[in-house]
Amino acid sequence: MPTRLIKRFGDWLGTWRGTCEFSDGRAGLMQFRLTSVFNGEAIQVDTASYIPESGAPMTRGSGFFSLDRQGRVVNNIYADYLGFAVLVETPDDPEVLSLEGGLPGNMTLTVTMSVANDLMTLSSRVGEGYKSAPGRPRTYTQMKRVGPIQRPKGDAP
Amino acid sequence: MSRRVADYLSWVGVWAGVGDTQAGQQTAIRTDFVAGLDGTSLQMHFEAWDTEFKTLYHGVRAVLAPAPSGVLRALGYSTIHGPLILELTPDDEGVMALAGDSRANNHLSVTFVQDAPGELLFTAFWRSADKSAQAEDGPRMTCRLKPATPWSPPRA
Amino acid sequence: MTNPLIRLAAWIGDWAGQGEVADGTEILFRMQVSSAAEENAVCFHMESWIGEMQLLHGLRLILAPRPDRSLHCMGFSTRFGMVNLTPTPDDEDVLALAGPTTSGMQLSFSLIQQDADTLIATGMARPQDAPPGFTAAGGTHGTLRRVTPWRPPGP
Amino acid sequence: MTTPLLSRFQPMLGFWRGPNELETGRRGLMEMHFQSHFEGEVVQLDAHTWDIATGETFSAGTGLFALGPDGRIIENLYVERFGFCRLDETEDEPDVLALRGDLPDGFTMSVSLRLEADELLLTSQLKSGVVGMDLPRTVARLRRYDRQRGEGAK
Repeated sequence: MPTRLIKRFGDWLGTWRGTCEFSDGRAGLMQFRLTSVFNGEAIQVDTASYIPESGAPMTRGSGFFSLDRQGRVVNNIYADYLGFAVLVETPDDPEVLSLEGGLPGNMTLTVTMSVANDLMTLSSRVGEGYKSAPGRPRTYTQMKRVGPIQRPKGDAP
Repeated sequence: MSRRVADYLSWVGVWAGVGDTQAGQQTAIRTDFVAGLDGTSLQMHFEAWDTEFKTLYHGVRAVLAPAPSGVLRALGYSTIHGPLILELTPDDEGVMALAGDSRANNHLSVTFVQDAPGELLFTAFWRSADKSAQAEDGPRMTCRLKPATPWSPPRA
Repeated sequence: MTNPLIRLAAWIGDWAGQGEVADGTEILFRMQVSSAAEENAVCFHMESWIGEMQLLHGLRLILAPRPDRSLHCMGFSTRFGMVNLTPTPDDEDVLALAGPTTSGMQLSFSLIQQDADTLIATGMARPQDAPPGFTAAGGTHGTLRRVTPWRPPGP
Repeated sequence: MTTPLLSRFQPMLGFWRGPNELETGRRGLMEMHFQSHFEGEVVQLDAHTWDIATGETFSAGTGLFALGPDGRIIENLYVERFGFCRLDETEDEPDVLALRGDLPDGFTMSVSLRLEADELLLTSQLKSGVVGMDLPRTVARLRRYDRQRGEGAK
């Protein structure tokens, strides 16, 4: 019997990869890998972005999705350039997952994610902690689901 | 002395043993250390079972990694405590001592001590927020773990 | 997931349980089924434990379609070396594999789905040059359940 | 604890990435991940190549390395576009791991792995035994990125 978390995000499990644009304008190749842990009690998210030509890493991180007693997503995360944080779900459209949490140094991280037609869209922003001063530009990425390699019939390997 | 993830990469592999809890229950424990994020993090998958693999008493998946400041913390999910961020407390070489509070304010302590080549002494306990730091009656688990070296027939 | 493997997608996850060897020794099984090779294959990682958590046998298998879409399986066994197994046709909820090992044995390994959260595992090895009717001395058999963490009983 | 197999693979364990060009001429970003299992009795290699612009996977495979009865390395290999084959270690320079094996359709695959300082050089080629029918060599020069902060990070 799938857990509430898997009923909501089971379709997100797997590997996603695509181009991304960082808030400072740099472009990279972003990969997310979502794996169910303990039969769907949590989902582990391993993330990395690379310089496409060389494969040098730009960012690397991990996180866990789980549900709190109210059924909200709690996403504790690690990013090598941000450190550790706990993000909690904030209200948004049903098909969008919005998360927000405090970062070291009185900063706030907001993230929105959605999946439609095998395309995962994610945008994130680091902003000031309390005074809702306008935050920095967003990091934006669109990733396609990595599936089995499709070869048209008779195509040479 | 501050620790680095590299100090623990020699633990990569599966460790297992039979230990017990404060209530005297025997537990079969399996822990899998895996290098992750290009080798800059250490993933730990921990399972504590009854000795017939019927009931998974407690499962923890965690990732030990360096914050930008260099401090090592473990990001994790526990089937009992939910999401966790534990801090690595400074300790001797061959010791991984993690401690922190869950979102329900339980205080957790998890320690692996390599006190002999090929052996890890694992100890974990937690206490609720209302208990004093000296409280000794809380849930506790101890086990001596060995690398899961496959059995091979005795050489002729 | 490629078509030939779609039926195994429901098996992805962690499994654990008990069983025994032909001589009656009790065994604990732990198995992780995961996607591999960028979702083009399925990996079975199987551990059999005895006594005070001594690893008796480790088996790691990669199952995938060949370019002609037929399924094949290669892997490694800590007791029998490299293995190359071919699925034998069977029902939808059965995975039956058999083939030679580099140590001169013929290995067969099968998983039968009893219900959504239960698999019956069977493994057997016999010398490749064994005469017809040879009954293998070894062999393990057991029941695996999907790993589901303990929950405190409801009010 | 180490094993005879691990003493040969220890320096390669971990994640490697870099540009490569397949025998089809298609260029991409290759990632290789070497990981030991069962306390060093087998080493798994996951290798895949992505399209640099889109991230789409266009080559993927998994190999299992173990020692054969004679102490030489055997690789059980699955590659999505070729299927399955077994490669056996062949003689080469001390710091090179060279393997060769037959593919189902009459081709012979040869692979070599060489560690040079912080780089891993992979070359592989499919030969058909018929003059002029050999496929171009695949060459990839991969690097390890296990230092705390990624070179590409801000």
